[in-house]
Amino acid sequence: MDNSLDMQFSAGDKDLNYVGKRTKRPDGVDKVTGRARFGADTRLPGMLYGKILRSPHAHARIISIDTSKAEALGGVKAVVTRDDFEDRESEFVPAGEMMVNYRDMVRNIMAREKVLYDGHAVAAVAATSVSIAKKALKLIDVEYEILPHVIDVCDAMTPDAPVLHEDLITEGVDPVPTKGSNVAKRIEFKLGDVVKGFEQADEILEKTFDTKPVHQGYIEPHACLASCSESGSADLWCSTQGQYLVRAHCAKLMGMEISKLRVTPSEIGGGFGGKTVVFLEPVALALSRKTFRPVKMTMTRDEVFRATGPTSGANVRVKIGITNDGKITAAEAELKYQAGAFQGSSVQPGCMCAFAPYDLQNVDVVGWDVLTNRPKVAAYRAPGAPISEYAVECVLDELADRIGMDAVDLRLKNAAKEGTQTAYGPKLGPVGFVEVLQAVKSSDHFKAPLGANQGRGIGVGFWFNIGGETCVSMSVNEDGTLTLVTGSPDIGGSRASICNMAAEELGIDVEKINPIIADTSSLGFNFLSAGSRTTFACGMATIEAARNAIDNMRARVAQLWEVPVESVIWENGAARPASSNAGEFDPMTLPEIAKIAPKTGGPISGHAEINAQGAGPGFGAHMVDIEVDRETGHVKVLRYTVVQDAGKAIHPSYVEGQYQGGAVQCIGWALNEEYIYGDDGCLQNSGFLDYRIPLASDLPMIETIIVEVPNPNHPYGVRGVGETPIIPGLAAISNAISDATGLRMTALPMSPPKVLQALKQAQA
Amino acid sequence: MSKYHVTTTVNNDEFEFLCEPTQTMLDVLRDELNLTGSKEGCATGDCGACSVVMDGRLVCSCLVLGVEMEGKSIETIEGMADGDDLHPLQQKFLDHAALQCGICTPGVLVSAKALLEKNPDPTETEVRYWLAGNLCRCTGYDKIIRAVMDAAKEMRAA
Amino acid sequence: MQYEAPETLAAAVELLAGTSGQARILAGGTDLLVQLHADMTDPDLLVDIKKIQELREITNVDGRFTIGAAITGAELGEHPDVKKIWPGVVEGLELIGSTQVQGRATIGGNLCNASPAADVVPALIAADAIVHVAGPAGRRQIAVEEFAIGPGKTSLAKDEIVVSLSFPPRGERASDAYLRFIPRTEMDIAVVGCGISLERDAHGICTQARVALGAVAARALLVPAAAAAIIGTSLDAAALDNLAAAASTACSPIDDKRGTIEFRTDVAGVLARRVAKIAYDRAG
Amino acid sequence: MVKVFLSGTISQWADGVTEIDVAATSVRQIFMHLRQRFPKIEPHMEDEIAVAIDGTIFQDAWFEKVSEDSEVHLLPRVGGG
Repeated sequence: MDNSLDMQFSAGDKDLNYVGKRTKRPDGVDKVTGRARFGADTRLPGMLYGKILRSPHAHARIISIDTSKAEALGGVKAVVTRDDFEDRESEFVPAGEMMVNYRDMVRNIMAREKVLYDGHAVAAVAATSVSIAKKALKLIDVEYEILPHVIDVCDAMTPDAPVLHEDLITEGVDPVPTKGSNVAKRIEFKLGDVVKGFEQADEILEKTFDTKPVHQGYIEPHACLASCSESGSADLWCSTQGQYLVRAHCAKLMGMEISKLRVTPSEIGGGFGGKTVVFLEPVALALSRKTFRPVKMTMTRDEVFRATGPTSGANVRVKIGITNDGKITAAEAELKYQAGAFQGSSVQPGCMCAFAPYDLQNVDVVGWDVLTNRPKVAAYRAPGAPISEYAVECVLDELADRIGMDAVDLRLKNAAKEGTQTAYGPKLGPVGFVEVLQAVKSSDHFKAPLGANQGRGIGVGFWFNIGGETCVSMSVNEDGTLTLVTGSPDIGGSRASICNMAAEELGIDVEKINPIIADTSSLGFNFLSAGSRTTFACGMATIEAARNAIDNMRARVAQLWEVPVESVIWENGAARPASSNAGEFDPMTLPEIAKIAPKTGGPISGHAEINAQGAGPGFGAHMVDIEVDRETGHVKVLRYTVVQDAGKAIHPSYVEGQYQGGAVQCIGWALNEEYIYGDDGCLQNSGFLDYRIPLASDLPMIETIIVEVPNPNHPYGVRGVGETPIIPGLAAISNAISDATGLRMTALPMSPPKVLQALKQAQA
Repeated sequence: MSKYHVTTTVNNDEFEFLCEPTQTMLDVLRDELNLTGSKEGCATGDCGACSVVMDGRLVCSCLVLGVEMEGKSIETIEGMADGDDLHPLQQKFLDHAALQCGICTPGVLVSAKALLEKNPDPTETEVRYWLAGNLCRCTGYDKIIRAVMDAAKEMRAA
Repeated sequence: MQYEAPETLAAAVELLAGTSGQARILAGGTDLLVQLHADMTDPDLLVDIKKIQELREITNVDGRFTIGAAITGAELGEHPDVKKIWPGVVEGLELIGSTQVQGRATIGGNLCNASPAADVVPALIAADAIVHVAGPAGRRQIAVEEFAIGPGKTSLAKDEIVVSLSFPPRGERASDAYLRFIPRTEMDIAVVGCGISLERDAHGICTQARVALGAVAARALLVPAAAAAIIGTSLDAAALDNLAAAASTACSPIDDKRGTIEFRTDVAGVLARRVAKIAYDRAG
Repeated sequence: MVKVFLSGTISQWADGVTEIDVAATSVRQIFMHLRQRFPKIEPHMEDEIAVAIDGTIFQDAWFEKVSEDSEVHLLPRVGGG
């Protein structure tokens, strides 16, 4: 790690001009005028339209695929199937949430031996119009041998369950199984001795919870445009959280050299982790390579639900022991997460986060990664964490009740703090969890009265946050403006935050900085915009690039003044003599230096290529008031407050935006969202009508409290803020329902039929 | 499939185009007229990202056929600003950070404008119900509602 | 696919009668375009009926309202008089979809779609509305509760068109109401719907009532037993209990992605109670 | 000698060992030692292991210095949405 960056916040209460200010976002005007170009907004001359034929079965062997009639249809220019994608060795590479395996990826983008879920791609067509492409799909004959399927995670673990991959041998169990199963992996994280810990407990509570797969629900469907040239090079435009990962995956799947594939990210219409993997992109490239014409592909909403990556559904057992004065003595959990049709669920981070908010001596968490006939899961904000932390927070709430302790006090008593030994590995550095809980207690919301049938609940959440590989380049233009080139797609307003940091460093008006997000050929590698890394890591690189540009300018001025470079300092956007000893010189502003750049050595720029380390963990708490309609089971959210440690809010509006958006995704996940499958293993609610994401009319305002306990590893103290807000709400809402009704719902979503049924059972 | 000749007005400009009878107004706006500000989020009328005003009525352009545009007057997001003068709603969306990814923004703005033309002084509840057909997954709606209320206030004062 | 937008009813009927292929009528299109998009229908002929004047009118002759089949939810809601006399019918139509959908979805379309969960239909049944139909043989009338014969199926012939809906005249102390249960606050299909129209006398006794339920059977139901439970009462607790019980008893729903049999049966009773109270208060 | 703790999955790849002493001055030297001692860890070495040194997490940090009094934890790498 490059620790040469000064930790500015610790320099005292230095006045900040842009960091922490609500500046205008650079891409704002284009987005309110309809000018911004998203994934489906790009066209090229001679463009063809690609469409995918998808499996109507949950599990079937492909006997044959006959594309001859489709190929004969006028206007059809190419058809691709499994035969057009070379098989790949089993090889795991990092791709955001978890490792991905190219052997699996090539099968996910186009089914090979079998179709493994409803919606699995089987063939694709490129034609001169969408309607011809759709007609051609109907002319493709696929002969299937239908196989039994399995949808539920616990069913998939039984010995007689239909097996998706006969050669999948469970990892991490002893002895090594001799037969394939749906269980890809067992993992375990331990600390201390839980048996002893439970012996010390006065109260022990064990409960099992179920959650359903939910989708990120970004409003923009996946879209791309691929153009292959006869030279062997290709251009790809797409909506993605990481153009460099798209390049890596596509180059691998297409057998291309990395330098020959240029990927340009469009504006991205929401991702939340779901746009960290490739679906259409390799297919569009394959179709374009067959025709040497540009091929545009867009998914319908139905395809997005059926064939991209929702998050896992899961079964989670949690057992916690506490003393009568509220000290947790032992904590145990078993997590069974659906991976979908290929291994690689988020069970590992789920295990690592489960008890991470607490300072515990005895922990044992076991996780299982389980395959089912569903689409392969992808990340969804803090992948894995909401599920395990939901179960833990529900059990803790009940334990607080049992010992007659306030739920926040119980959490405060056990809160993780600097020096806490985590079960997942390290001791924590400075974290703001205690401050978050104290802010909850001192909020108006915490003290507000409740009416009949109303309840209040709280839940907390932890996420690691990450750094990672990042490049930034910055040109000082001849008129004194700046062009800032980053490689991190902006999924929530990060450009504004990054410009704030650049302006702060350079001491210039933030509106003189114009940021662009580069294609893969214009800037070095950048990891995904994921894991709450963008403002942290891209910010760090931006600061370093700005300081690099400043050093260049200082050197030019030092030459001009004929003094050593150390005698020139940079302050408020100008080079100045370090002291009167350095000589009497008028300050030179950035535009003045830029103007004479040709005479002083040529163009001026700054750049940074880093692998950002030292991300600061994020802790948050949600508090929610709800009202239950006891006759219908309907739950109305009345009031909602998010409290979270941001480290430092570089742009408070967009920090609040992350908190509010995450909270509402929690509300959806907790109350109504779920993948609903029929007995045939097919998804029944692949649209926004019956996949019920929250509406404006369902919600109150979402109050926010930004706590700032700086991350010592970032110059301004930034922690990531995007992931944590999706964790605490699931339990907060469950706890609120419990407060209102005395009932503990143990399955998500807590939809009206389930709540009403529970109310009736309690009455009976 | 034989095509239909349609004459229509979009943002006060007259257009003529040919379209297949199955093409929707959204397809036509985006693919034939190159007005890509209206977005396709679902194509089933459930998300509102394609909202436009047709003869004074707010509609989802994905639920109108291109052939039905004949003789109609359509307003899209591209017609909302007056030159470089943003509409107060557009300005308030920027001031309040009422957008994150921005994909739902054109539809939300078109809907909100239609609301304020009908009801210049809506309550928070009225704004929330009017915009129920405009899905946003990033913001939790909070800042959107605040921006609309604030724009309404400013427009009333003007 | 051929698209036609005739300006007379006769021309529309002629088009329908004259085609050998599959024809679909396009009104608001909020269901039809979704079906086209999903390849659930592939008609040879599309007849857009929105240019036919009679289908676009609301008339009031001596207190008898007639609403053209192509009147949208937004238009009905803006009509100065209908909402006063038939608030339940208006709220049924206005609950369909978003503001955007309201600008397009029509009263005739919701009826002809023949969904068991159609929102306006229970309100129309409660209102004792008559469906006016035109075909090659002339016009005929159908009681609204007889119009749908099953999910997606109507009693219309292939070449018939719904022209309008007409409503009986109302007494002074009469009103109606419609409520549905949905998991969210908007944008959902009714899990249960209930429309009740009633009349009360000067003493607050309910003298006439019609109770209809949606989404609890293969088509919207008229439930005379539920009406009987409140006729002759002032909607006291016992009457409401009887009403709820009768409503629940009438249900023969299915388990599906939107609700369970048990939930629908329970909530039908709950809604009937709530709707009756609203209609009763409005009538007073 | 540097005390190195192996958590969860990492320890599973290291025959269940949770704590070892390694003579090393950099993360890379620790990794080289682990490779030799636990062949099962090899396929995961490149991309799946992060290092925490005195509480600060490094996703990649071959050249990061460690000393006798460093507390080093190896843990699975995490990504995110």
